[in-house]
Amino acid sequence: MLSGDKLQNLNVLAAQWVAPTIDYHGLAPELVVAGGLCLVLILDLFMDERKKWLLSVISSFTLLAAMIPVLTLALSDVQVRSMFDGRYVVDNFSLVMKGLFLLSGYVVILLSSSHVEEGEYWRGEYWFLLLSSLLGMLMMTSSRDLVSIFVALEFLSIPAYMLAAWRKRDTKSNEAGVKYFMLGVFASAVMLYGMSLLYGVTNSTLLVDIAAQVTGTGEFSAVHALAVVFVVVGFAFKVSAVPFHTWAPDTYEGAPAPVTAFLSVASKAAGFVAIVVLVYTAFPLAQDIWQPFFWVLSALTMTVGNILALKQHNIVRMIAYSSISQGGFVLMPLAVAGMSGSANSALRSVVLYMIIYATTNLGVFAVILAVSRKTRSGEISSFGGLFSYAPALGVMMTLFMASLAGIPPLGGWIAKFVAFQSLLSSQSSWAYALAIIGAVNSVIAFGYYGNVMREIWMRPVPDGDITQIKIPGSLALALGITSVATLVFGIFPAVGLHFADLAEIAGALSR
Amino acid sequence: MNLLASESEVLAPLASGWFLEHAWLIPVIPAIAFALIILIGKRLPMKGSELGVLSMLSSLVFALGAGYQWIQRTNSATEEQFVAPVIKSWSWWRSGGFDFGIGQHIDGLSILVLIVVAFISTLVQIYSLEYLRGDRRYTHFFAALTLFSGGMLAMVLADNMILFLLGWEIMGLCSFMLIGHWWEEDANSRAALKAFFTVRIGDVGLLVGISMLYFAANDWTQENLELSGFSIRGISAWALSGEPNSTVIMIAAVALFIACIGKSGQFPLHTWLPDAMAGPTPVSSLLHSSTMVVAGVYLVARLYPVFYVGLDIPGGGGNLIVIIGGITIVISAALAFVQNDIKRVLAYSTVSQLGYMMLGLGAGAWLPAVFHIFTHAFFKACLFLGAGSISHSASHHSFDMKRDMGGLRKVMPLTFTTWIISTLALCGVFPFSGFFSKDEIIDNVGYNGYNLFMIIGLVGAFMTAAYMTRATYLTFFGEPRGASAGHADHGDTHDTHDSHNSHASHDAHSSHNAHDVEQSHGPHESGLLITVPLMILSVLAFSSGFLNATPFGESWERMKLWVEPRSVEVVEETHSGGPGESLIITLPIAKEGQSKSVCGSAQPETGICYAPQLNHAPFKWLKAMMSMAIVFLGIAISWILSTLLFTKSDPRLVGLTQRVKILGLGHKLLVNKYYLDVLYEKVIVRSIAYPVARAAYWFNQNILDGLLHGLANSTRRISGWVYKNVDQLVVDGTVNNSATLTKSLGTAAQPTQSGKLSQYAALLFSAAAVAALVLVIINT
Amino acid sequence: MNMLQENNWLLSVGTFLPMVGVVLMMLMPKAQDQSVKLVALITSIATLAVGIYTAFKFDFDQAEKMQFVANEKWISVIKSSYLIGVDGISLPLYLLSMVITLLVVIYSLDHVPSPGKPKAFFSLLLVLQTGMAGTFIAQDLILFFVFFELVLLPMFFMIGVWGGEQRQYASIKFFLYTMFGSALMLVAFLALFFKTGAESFSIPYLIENGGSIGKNLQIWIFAGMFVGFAVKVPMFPFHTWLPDAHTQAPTQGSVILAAVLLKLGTYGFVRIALPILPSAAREWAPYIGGLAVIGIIYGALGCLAQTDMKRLIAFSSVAHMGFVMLGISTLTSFGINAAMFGMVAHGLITGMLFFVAGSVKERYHTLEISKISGMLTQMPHLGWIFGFCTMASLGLPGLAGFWGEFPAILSAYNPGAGLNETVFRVFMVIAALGTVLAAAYLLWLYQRIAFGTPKNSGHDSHSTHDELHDVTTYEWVAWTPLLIGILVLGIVPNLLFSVFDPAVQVTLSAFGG
Amino acid sequence: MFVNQFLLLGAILFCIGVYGVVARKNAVLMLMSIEIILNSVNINLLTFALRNGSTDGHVFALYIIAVAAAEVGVGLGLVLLVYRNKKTISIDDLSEMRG
Repeated sequence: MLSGDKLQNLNVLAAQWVAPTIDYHGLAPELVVAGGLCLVLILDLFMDERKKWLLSVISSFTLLAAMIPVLTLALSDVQVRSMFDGRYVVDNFSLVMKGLFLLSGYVVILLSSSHVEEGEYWRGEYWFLLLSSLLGMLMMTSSRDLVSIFVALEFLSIPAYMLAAWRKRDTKSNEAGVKYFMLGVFASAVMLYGMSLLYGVTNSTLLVDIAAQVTGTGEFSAVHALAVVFVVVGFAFKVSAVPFHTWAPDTYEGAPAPVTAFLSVASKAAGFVAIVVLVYTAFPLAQDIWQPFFWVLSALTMTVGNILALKQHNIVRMIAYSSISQGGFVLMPLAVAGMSGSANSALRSVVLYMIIYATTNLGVFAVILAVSRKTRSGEISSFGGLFSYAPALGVMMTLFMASLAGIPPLGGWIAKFVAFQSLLSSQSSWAYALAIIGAVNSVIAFGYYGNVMREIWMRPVPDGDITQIKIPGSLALALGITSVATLVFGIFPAVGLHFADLAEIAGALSR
Repeated sequence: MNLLASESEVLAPLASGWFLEHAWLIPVIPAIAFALIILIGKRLPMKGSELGVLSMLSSLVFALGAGYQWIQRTNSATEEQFVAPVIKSWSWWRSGGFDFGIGQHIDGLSILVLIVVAFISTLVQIYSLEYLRGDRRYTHFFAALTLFSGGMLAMVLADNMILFLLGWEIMGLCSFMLIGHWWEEDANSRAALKAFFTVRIGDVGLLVGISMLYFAANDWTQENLELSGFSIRGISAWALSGEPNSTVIMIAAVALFIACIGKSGQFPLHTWLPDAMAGPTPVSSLLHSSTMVVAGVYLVARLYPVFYVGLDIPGGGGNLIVIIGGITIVISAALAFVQNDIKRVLAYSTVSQLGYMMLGLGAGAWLPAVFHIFTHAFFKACLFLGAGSISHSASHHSFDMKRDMGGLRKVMPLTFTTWIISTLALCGVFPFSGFFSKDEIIDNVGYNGYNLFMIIGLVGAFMTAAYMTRATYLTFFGEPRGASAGHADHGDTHDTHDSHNSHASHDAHSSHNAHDVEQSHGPHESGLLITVPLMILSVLAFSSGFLNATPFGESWERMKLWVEPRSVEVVEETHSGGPGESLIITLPIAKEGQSKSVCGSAQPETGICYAPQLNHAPFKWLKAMMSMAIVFLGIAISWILSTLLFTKSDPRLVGLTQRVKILGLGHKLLVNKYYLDVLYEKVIVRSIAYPVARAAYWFNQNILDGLLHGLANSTRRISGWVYKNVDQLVVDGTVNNSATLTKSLGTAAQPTQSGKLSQYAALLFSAAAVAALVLVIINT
Repeated sequence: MNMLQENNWLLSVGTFLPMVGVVLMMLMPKAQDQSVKLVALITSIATLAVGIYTAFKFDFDQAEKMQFVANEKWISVIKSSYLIGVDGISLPLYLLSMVITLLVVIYSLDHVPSPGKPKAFFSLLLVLQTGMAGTFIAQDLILFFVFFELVLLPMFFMIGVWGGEQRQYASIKFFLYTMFGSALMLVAFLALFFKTGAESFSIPYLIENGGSIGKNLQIWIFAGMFVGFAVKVPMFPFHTWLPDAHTQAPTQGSVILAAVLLKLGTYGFVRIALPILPSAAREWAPYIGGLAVIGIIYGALGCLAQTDMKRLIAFSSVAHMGFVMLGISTLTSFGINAAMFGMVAHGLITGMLFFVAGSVKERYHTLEISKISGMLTQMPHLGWIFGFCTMASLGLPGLAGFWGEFPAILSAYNPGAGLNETVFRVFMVIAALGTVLAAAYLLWLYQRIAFGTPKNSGHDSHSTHDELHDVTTYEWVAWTPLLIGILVLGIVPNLLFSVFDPAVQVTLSAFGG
Repeated sequence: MFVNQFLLLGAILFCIGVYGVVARKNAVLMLMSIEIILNSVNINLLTFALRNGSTDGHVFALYIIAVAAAEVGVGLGLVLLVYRNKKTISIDDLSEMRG
């Protein structure tokens, strides 16, 4: 029961409230997307069935349009735009990540369009949900406050739950949705508990304020540890780090392929964004807490992901596990990000890895979609002899697989290389240990990537029919973009590294 | 370098000449000829054989020219002057500070052997023109012969060990090709393989020896002579300089001698030589009697200082070389008794003669040994060619004395005469060449204090005389048998020599068409192309001995003058290399008998010494008579026995070996060649080729390769999850072993992915809780 | 190390020209196999032409210096640059890779192994060529690593698609082995990078500063590199991929594998591991030497146990590379010269042997030694060529093989400073015995295959006699250069030694000469 | 100060919720347990806000309530979907995909 003066106090606080100034240029990308999704929602109501393919066009153009302000922001000489006294920040990091989200979202739409056209789907809602989830991601990149981070997280998750369960008649799809939802909500609940503790010990939800107070030592350090772990768990779930990965395989397998692509790339990336932002701006002094945590997470993630992936027969499920273990490589440098000198390289490596991983993985899904149009099967064996009747697809899949396996001169290798580099730059014995684990894992990984290549090149066609595969234009476009990007990132790593290098988080405590 | 540019007061300038300067052409010619034969030989009228013969002739001319000029050179020198070898060398290749030269090292020894090789090769090639006419691989045969001569000549005049090794190996290759000339028959190719392989084993010694000598000597030679440690001259000088560490040089000498054992068919590696008789007869007479097999002996003579110091030859008593030589003499001579194949008799006799040479070298009788190379070449070549001539024209290409020969003296008078001359020479009967060399060896061996081995030598002489008499008797006396009696058809000769010497049947079918004519009428004398070389050789077999006829006093000892290097110290003017420009510092000549002379193994005060001080036994007629007596005794006994045994078939002797146990055992032992082959082939080779290699391979497949397999298996049993996958994984062997391991781990991890939502949630939260707990504990 | 910069475009052209050919082929419609072959042929010829031009431009008087050095920005963020150049060590191998590729292409013109797909086949060949050439010119660790890995995939597919019965197993095995090695190698590279102050990946820079690293650390870093290179060589415990890969690979694959790919490992030792980490190299040398001689004997014994001709040759590679590694392990310029020579010689000889094996397989439809006999009567030319290679391979003086083998043995007699002489002398004797075994298995092989009378029973019932034709024109064209090379290098070894020597001297300057 | 009791309450609720999520097989019950956790969070936030005398906690709590509503909406929708297809809401029957 509140005593009177406390209430008075609150009233006073309320009275002093002044409306914040809003930098519309800074918010432009989000606004564009928001407008786009409203447009889609409304048009969906009035548009007749035959014209609904326009919705995909509209939403794709929305994303491209949203790229424009991102570029202008990048070019504008204002380096950091801070709103709501620092709760919502537009810095290089967020711009790079926004670009990544928008483009991967664009590719996902390209993947989806043909897929969604076939089969009785509620198209309008599909695009609407996709866009809103993307909007949540855009927000995530700029959020610098526990509240906004939480909102952004739910904003990008809830539509994703529905997308996962998209095939309403398909029990697998339902199962995927329910599992994803239940665990997701549970994880975010745990995270929220952690956040509440954070708020309690620091009396602020603003990350920068938290940063000053949360340390691995001193008063309340136990609470700090608890809080940090719980918060991180919430996002470790998003990036499906072992042992919080359990939802990923089932969901990926059950959800429609384009959605899986979206989940495995964009929402995973969003999780990493949140982790990076928290680590760099909220817990910079608490590295004693999160470094060991990330060490274990990363080691477990890459190892378990790999050895489970070896067992899979379903291509999507295999990719799910592979993306889990890839996540382990992304986490790798974070295990030393607290050490002097390796903070920047760790950030760079995470961003670069996300960029390259996104391109490659989207490419993989593009190929899977294209092939499954003919084979109607998710089995790895259905790729048998692909090279003999669809050489182009075969070569592309080989490229993507090799890139994921980290074989030069394809994108994957530079990502892995930079990860190793920033890990070892700390020169601590823990780092070397983790590096060895990573090296061994990168070999094991070839076990299943190579398996796919083997199917494509060295195995006979399972059902012997070698009819050509008709690839719709959008899919072809997606394939083109991703494969070219994969090659370019590999052969001219400077390109990818340029963006990765730009990404600095404003307000991050630089060591 | 120009050797004539010698300014020295004391010293008369040494004569030289074009042939000496350009001796390196001698091996080059055959090499070129070989290339030509390979390339265009088939198109030539005589299938390339003419190229071979011509090249050999020209080499011979060059060699003789060089020999003549060498003699002039020695004559131009003063009595005690060191006659410098004519050395030219060019840098061949350079690597890591090492300089590998190529060049010639011409002195008496190399000239002598050059002439022998060139001469015999020429004759043999001429002989082969007839002998192999119509052979399937006529051209290849001549190509190989020519290449062989090239290699041998190159080895002989090599100025450094690398070139020496090169020639050495090329000879090995050619012997492989020539023994296996009729490779359709398995036996021949196996004999070829055996020969190459056995020699190759010895070559390990050569490699090791060369390396050791190089590294031991290089610094010294570079410093004092500006020569690389490979240069023969440098090594010799170094060996005598008293520098070398005794164990190093000893090991090096032993290593080198192992190579000689292999090449010169000394005990215990002699077994390849008799089998090598599978080759065509000209090959046997050229490679395996007169030239190639003496390469080992030549190596010892060439690097004599190394052996001299390393094995302490002047010490007397006994050393590795004499022991091996002595053993070889006796055992091979004994083996020669039980052979029915005439070529094998000769082969074993060759082995034992080589034993004599080794014996001589080992006992410090350098000159007689080298001289024996010279004489032996002629009479042994002659004997082989004679055997060839017999099989060629009389016995339908069979070499079996007991079955297909006998009484041939009437039908082939020429062959018979030459054979007898050479045999006498081989036995060392007085005026014949063998006497002057072999008797000298025995004499000097004794004189240098190796009395035991002198006795062995005499025994050997006795046995030699005996088995040669037996062979002669079987071949030329008694009644004609088998093919030589004219009533032999080919089917007969084919199955006669099934087991050990099936080459005969190959003589047959290889030159089949050429001999259909001769099969019609019986044995007859061979054509001129065969007999002329025989006659030339027999003349030399008789006369060559007089070149160093010690009995007739100093003036006859030409060889000593021409060939033996003089062991005086040479003061090198190191800035201008080459001993041609060398000063004599007059020293008291070391007295006879004191082996630690100034040029012995003791460190000379000044200057450098290239050859050890050797002693020469003064010739005594008494000793000569004694050995003569022994020889004649051998001839007589053997003659009587042979007559009784083979012609009269005296009951007391026939089947004696069956009746008397001891003799039977001995006979058995000999027939089985002391079971050495059994030891080598059945025991050693088998044990390597089969079990060991199998074991290694098994190790490879099951241990190394299967290591990860094993790991995977064990993990699987422990976890017991996926034993059913094993078959799949192994059967479709696509999954890498380590992947198998990790896969089974994956299976072990799968239950975490149960698909049960509540379990997922439990895992999620418990993980978070545990992490939090641990970190809380850590951080407080 | 001072460098010569002029016409530094040469190397890049020579390296990436094949990729142009690949692109051209990709653009072609599927059907036209002939034009595909034509493009491949022209490309490889052009590449070799560039290579030869490079050799002409190469200043042999300064063979110890890096020449045609190009240094472009590549990945400035991680301090890695596009730094290429050749010196006396790289040039011969660089050319070797080009020659071999051309010959393989020629050979393949009428020997495209089943299942056809010439387009893919030739593209992979050319990609391989780029990878191999690039590895030999790269002077930056990262660049080196990229090229080093670039050869993996093409070879993986070449074995896996065009290989024999067990091809898929062999290919995956090959790949995982090599990748395992290179993963550790990468970690080692990175450790090296940071321990030298995180300045640069360029090899010359690291050679200058690598020595400053503490000894124990060096040893660990060296261990990483060792695994990476030793798998490629392959040295004794890591060799088990080789027999499978060789046996299963198509002829062309085996030839390239033997002739060039194995050299990447030994080249790595000479170029990177030794000069950058001298003191670690000294510590490791005895073990390397030991493994090398084990490899020599072991490979020979493995050969003796084989019944399959190709597998035998594969095992002989283990033995021969053992000699190369022995030479390297002596850490003397002489030994390393020998090793370099051995690499080239082994490339020519074993490559040739695999060609022969391929032709035998094609004619007899089997490689079982016991089933082939009397080749000399059926196909005299092939038989003689085979004999020639056999002799060269067993190290007959006067042929190329000898100059790799004998000096290696010789050099082991006194190894570089700080190495235990007795140990290495023991190695020397063992290695010398190895030459005997080499003679044993090779002659044994030759005797049983070439000599004797042809067996026309059973196995070649389906190989009619017109199939047993002698060497064809394509084969002659593809083989003659190799045969000539073997002979010429045997007679004039200085051709190579004079090129290697200065560069090797410089490489060893880290060891104080 | 009576803050601790509230925090304790929050903690207890959190544990109950977690237990419910882990132990309940009924989807709706799971949803409710999650709601309990969220409420425990709210209690925490409010308590802290009160203790620290700042309004952020209230704002956060409001957001959580709003979002929770949305979540429950979606969650029940999904459960309904499952029930329509499988005629059950026991989440243990949702294990088609595993391994």
